[in-house]
Amino acid sequence: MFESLADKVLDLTGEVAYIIPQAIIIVAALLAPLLYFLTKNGKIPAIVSFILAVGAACVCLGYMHTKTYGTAFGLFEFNAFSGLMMCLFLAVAGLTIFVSPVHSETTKHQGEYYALIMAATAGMMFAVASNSLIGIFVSVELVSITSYATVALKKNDPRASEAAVKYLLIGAFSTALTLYGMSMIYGALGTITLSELGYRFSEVGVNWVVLMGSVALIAGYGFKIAAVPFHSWAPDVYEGASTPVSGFLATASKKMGFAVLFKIFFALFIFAQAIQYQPIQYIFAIIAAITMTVGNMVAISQTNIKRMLAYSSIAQAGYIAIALAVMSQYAVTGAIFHMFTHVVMKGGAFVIVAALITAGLGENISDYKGLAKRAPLVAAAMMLCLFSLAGIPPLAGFTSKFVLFSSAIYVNGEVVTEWLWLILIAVLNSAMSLYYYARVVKTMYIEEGESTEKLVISKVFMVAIALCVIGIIVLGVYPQPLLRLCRTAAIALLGF
Amino acid sequence: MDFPILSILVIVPLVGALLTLFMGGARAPKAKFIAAAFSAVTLVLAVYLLTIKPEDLADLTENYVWFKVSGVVKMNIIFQIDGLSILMVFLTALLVFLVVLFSWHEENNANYYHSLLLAMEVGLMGVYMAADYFLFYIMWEVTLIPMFFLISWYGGPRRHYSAIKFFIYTHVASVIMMIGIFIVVFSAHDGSHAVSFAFADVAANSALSEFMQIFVFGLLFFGFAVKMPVPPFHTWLPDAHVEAPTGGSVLLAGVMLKMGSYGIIRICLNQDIFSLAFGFWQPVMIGLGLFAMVYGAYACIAQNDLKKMVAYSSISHMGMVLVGMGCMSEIGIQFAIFQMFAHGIISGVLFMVCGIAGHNFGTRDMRLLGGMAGKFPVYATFMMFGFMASLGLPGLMGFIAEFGLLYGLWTYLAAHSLEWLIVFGLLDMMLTAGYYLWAMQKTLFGKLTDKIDLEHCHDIAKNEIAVLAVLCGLIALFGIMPSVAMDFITPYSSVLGPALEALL
Amino acid sequence: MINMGFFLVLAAALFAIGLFGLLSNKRGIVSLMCIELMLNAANINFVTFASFKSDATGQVFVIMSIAVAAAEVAVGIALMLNAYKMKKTTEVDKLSTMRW
Amino acid sequence: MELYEFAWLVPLIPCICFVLAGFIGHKTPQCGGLIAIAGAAAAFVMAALVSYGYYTSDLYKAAEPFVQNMDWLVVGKITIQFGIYIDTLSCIMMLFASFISTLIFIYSLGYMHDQEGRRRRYFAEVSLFLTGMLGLAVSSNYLEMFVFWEIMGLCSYLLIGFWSFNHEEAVEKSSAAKKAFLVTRLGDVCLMCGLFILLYIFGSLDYQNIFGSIEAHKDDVLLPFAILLMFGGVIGKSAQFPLHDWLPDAMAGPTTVSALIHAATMVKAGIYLVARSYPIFTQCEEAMVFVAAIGGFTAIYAASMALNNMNIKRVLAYSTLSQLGYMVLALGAGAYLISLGTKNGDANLIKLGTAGYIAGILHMINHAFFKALLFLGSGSVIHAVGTEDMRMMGGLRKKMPITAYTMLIGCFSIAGIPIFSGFWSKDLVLEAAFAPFHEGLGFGSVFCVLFVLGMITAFMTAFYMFRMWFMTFTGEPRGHCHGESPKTMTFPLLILSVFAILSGLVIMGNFGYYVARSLKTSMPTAGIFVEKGMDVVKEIFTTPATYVALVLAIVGIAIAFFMYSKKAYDPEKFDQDKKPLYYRIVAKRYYFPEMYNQISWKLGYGVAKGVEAIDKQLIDGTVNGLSNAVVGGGDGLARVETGYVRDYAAYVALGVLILMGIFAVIFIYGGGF
Repeated sequence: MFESLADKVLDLTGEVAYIIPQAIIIVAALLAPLLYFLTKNGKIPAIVSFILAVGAACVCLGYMHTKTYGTAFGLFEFNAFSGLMMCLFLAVAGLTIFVSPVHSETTKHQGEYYALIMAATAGMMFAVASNSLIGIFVSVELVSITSYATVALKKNDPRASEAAVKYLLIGAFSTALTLYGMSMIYGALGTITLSELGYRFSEVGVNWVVLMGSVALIAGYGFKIAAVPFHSWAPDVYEGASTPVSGFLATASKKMGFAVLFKIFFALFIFAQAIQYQPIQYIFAIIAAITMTVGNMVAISQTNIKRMLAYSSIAQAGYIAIALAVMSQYAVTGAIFHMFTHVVMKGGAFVIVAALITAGLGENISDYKGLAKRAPLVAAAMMLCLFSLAGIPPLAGFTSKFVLFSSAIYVNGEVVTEWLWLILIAVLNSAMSLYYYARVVKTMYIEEGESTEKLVISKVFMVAIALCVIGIIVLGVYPQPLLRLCRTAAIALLGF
Repeated sequence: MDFPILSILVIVPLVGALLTLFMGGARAPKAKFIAAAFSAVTLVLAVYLLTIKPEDLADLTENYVWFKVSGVVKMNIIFQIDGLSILMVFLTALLVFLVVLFSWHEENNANYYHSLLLAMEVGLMGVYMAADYFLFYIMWEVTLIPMFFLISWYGGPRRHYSAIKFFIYTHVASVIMMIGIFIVVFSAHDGSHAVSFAFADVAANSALSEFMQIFVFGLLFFGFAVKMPVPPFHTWLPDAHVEAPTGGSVLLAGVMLKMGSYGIIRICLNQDIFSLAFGFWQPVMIGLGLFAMVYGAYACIAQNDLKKMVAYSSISHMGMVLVGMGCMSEIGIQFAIFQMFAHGIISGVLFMVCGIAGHNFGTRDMRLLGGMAGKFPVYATFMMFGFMASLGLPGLMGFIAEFGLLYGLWTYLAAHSLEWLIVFGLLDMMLTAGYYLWAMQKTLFGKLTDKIDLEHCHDIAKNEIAVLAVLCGLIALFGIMPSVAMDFITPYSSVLGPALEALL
Repeated sequence: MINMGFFLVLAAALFAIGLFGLLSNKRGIVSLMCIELMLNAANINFVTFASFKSDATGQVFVIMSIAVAAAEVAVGIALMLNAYKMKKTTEVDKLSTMRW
Repeated sequence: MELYEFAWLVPLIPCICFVLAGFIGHKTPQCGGLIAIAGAAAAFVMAALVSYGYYTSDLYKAAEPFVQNMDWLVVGKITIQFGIYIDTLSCIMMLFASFISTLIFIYSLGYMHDQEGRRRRYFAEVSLFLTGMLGLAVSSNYLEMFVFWEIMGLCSYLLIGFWSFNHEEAVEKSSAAKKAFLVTRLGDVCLMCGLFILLYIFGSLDYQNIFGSIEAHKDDVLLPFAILLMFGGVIGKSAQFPLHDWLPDAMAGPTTVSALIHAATMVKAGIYLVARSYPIFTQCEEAMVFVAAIGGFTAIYAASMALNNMNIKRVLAYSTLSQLGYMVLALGAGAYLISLGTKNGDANLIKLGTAGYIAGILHMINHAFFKALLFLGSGSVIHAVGTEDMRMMGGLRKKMPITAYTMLIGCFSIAGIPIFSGFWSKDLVLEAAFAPFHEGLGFGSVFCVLFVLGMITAFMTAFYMFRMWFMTFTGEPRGHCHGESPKTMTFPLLILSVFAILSGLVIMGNFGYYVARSLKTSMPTAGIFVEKGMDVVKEIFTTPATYVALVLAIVGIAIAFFMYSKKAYDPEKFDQDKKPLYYRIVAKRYYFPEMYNQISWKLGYGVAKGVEAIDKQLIDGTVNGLSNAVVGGGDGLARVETGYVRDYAAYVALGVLILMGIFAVIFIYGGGF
């Protein structure tokens, strides 16, 4: 059935078919303010956006199921990788939109809010689909600029405006770096098409201009993934932004950064399999190691739950960056898988925080005292999310970390010891992270709070939380379907 | 295989744990009945396993593919049982059941307490029956969380510190073990299909270089050694024990520490994978084991807290297990397993006795106690019985294990012309007797103390007597008729032992 | 003959000036301007390469980036205004309540 | 079915009594006392039947043991058995142990009658003890023997500590019990190590297997170590120097316990082990010199401490030590002689050695009777006067005549007055010690010294025993007295006094042959040869040493009489402030207890404190330090997050610069440009 439908769509639209998911989201972005101004009801644009996001995701899945892969206008490619990543972005966007109408911090400028979220999602989708530097640059800017605005959209909180300014300045600086790096790569290799970069590079040979350009790109997109030392904005922004937005940034925007880094650097160094340039791998490995260490260590000293989650998010970025260092199919499989599990666990954690803020709880960890008595289900869900982030089996975080970490040992079919140090740092970090996660759990479960009155949590939040918890458990216990998709995506990305 | 008894052994406590978990509020007091019922069913099944002939145990193996991603990994759910695991499974089922009975009067969130106990049982059963590295590791970690909550929820005054320390310390060890598992498993892969994590598949294809064998053995050994625990990686244990509730301590010492030694025998002492590493690690294991024995015993002498002393004695006794495993001989393996079993039962008695002291007398500080035997003779009898069993009194279980292990050590030492090292073994026996007798003298004998409020001390309860009597009966039974347990162990040790000996 | 190096050095210098401005200036609006300088430095690079390679791609890229920069500044100024509304200042050093 | 096939019942009956008395004792008359007595008596009857059965069987005629085994424990490839081994030595042990136990249990009815509910514990524990003793006697291998050996140790611990709670001297009593257990444990640990070596050499611990294959392994370098380590166990259990110090302290227990465990039976276990291990011990004559020397030294050393002790039980305890020394001396000398005899093929030496063996066993039996008698007598006295201090006694002869005269018989016996049992065996012991010198063997001079020490000991023994008797029973009464003890207590005294007189006379009959049969059983190739009983007696009365010893004993008695009865020389002089140095040293027990305390305190608690400090400071300190470093480091790193966006930009720029720098370095060193 899917096959014939896809054929019909292709027949009808030609190349445009491959950007239909993005197109749907753009439509949603355009519809949202319109509907809001017409109805003055924030729920309507939310529902429409949500439905359209789900629709777009269905389209993506349908395409992937029918293996309807191709390129639109020679710019935006729909393949297993971009399709899967789009699903991820849409899932995050869907989750964000799902909880925003009932969340207390996102009741300002609702039309713009959904439009911006949708536009950012569209930008991410374009970014993972782009096959040239120009496409990537413009799409990422679309995400960045809309994100700056979304951060500022929080109601009645001076911290939001501060966060937005910080985000803007560092983001714009990164944009400049990125652009400068791209110009150098363009100058050295004479092309901006990803598929040609590798071939050109192998013709030119290892070239300092390309390397310097790479550094600029690492810095520029390192900002997106919040890799140390380009991470400093993240805690402030996550703390200042409204909680669903923080979750959106921490899960989707960061994943887009990774997708883009994968695309560019694999295109440069792996795709053509022409250049074996080890130093770049070590650079990434060092960045990964530092990122996870700094993230985890600083997270320990945090008292604000959102800030703690921000640092934890930085640490998770460090884990995923292992794939950039190892650059193997298995590693990328693990990285993509970890991105998904990160969505459910970190997204889940942010949703829970949002729910609790809506219910009147503060953002400080100490406010969570006795939560297990006040909101037992939410506390249990939070515990699962946190333990999953810490990598305790049999939760999703463990399974994905298991695959991701093992990929550093098992490279291209054989056991290597090259990355053993990295993996050692990673697992020790993982254990270290347990400290602050367990502390929150302890606060919720063991410590007695001042109030024992039950918290009222909106049903919508409960559904969202339940979805995340189900995701955590299912992805942990039965990861097979997703893991297969991830592997297909990794093959599509790497070309082997 | 017509009846999946091994899976059911895992599933029954899991169902029990979930049921009791949701019995909050007014139904909480009834949770103990559920817990007792489910743990009793598990125990019955475990006892049923004991009736099966050792050579037929292999027929019970259950093998399912869990998930498989071609070109990536293949995880299996394989449960199997053999001479190494059957006693541990029995011990787990027994201790959990007895702990439920022992904690019959636990009233603080009783449903969570029982749920955690049963959750522990799930993990422990899984560890002892898993035949797949991934499953093994998952089950290994699953035991952490219930224990973390047992300590931090029901524990003593410094429970937060202890629980976190326990959690992170042992977690660090297990993640390092995980690296070892990665290398072992992936090196056994020929690149053609998905990497299978099953023990058998890995053993069949393993091809590590000598250096890597030694290195990976070390990683795995570290993971297990922390759990056992072997000094200097032991400091989480006394803290955890001191703060843990009695039931938690019993399970911690009785079966959780055994996970470490079990892992060493099951995974490290695998002649198909680490055949070249044994020569390097054997002296290390024996040296560490001897060190642990003497160190633990000395540390016991300096303790004032009864429970802390017993905790350190666990270190000392597990050191003995390590020595046995380090011998890598038939005798060593045989008695290491027996000692695991023996220590599981004996430490159950010891920790229950300490728990009763803390609970009924209000303190476990030996400086405050004294002359309790006159006031609580039944309690004193159990305490003395437990201590005597632990110090290796002939006729009780501990002696058999101690004799066999030290003889195993002797054969190793004699074969390597290191006879004088037996002195440490003998010193440990002396010190063990010393600290137990001293502890008894301080708590049970002498003048009746006036430092505690004797009016409010109450005698040992009926359910506690019943539980202790069962354990003491088993101690005497296996001490007088060790062959009852040995019949399960020898089919395993007589295969593994000679195989290891042949490699050395 | 003016070779490519001159343009590249100009661009680099421009970038460095922009960076210096960003780091040394505490006024938000000026910071935005400095970032514009950096973006333009990259644009000069692109144009130079495009010109010397006789390849239009670089110039396309520049057009795109100018558009992006415009959007960025538009949003940036709006955010500055927002910050001014909330905190009565656009000095970035005063926007430092969130830290550690 | 032959009678001896029921030998397993002998230890089992008291074991059942232990369970019965332990669980339902308080519901039976005498709080389990009757159960225990019935058990002991039944065990004695059973032992007698078994002995009779064995004596009349073909096995005895063929000098073969009766062995019945079942598999007990598999150690690797070795199977350790659990079974019974009946030969004449086991029979003797069973008989006298169960007989004396029966009497002492009866005595306990009277002695312990005021202890009420505690008697249940008492009777259960002594029953368990009897199990241990009888089990030891019938064990068929060393490990099994070790099991019973340790069970006795446990009972000894429990019974010494009978009053270690709910008693005004609870602290001292419990320390004494602990000391007894730990000191004997030190010996046991050595013994266990010896067993490891035996098991390693022989691949078995069965008496039969080891004795059968001793020839093949006699040159094993480890064998002497095994012998010495096993003798370490003997030193601990039989309280030989230097592990003797627990026995005087063990008098903290009830007197019946002292009589049963610390005089008549348990301390004989060590002697039994030496006798049982003769086939092994005779493989190393140097070690046997050591054994004999320890025995001889202990004899005089312990006797010297009895000279000025004022505690009636302590005097008896030192006397026990001293007599145990005699036994070890005899057995050591005997083993030495047999060892050289088999090596040189000298039948005379073997004959002399066998005589030493017989002397040791006979002295063990005689000592059991007369020392039990003495202890029970002292118990009777203590029961009557309520103190153990002899200075508080005196003149009791009139008030408790049975006790007084039965004890006098005991004193005559131990002092070695002819006809009384002690005379025969002591003489044989001294003869055995003298033999190596007489035969001019390698270590003859050592044995000559030991012989002289033995002679002096004989003198001292006579002195301190009669000192005790005179102080207790003659002179002026110095305290109050309840009068003669009840019949349950005097009856055993009477029976035992009969044995104390007569048990030595067995030497005239077939006893030597009967005892040596055990040796012939275990060492069939050694050519054991025993003189006829009457020849031995004739020899005793024709040797000058006998008369010297006799004179010494009489002199000793006379001195005691003049000092303590006639007060011709006032012993109070020693009690002045200016005590002679030697007196003080002896009173301090040669400073041995202090030394032990110091050593065990330093080696035990001192090191333990050090370990504890290392544990807390170094090891746990490292762990906590690491975690503090991480937490502190996190705090520090968090400070980098200043909140100033310009700093953030600076970090980005710095990051870029560093990355560029790294690349530049790599690039330049990698041969770029």
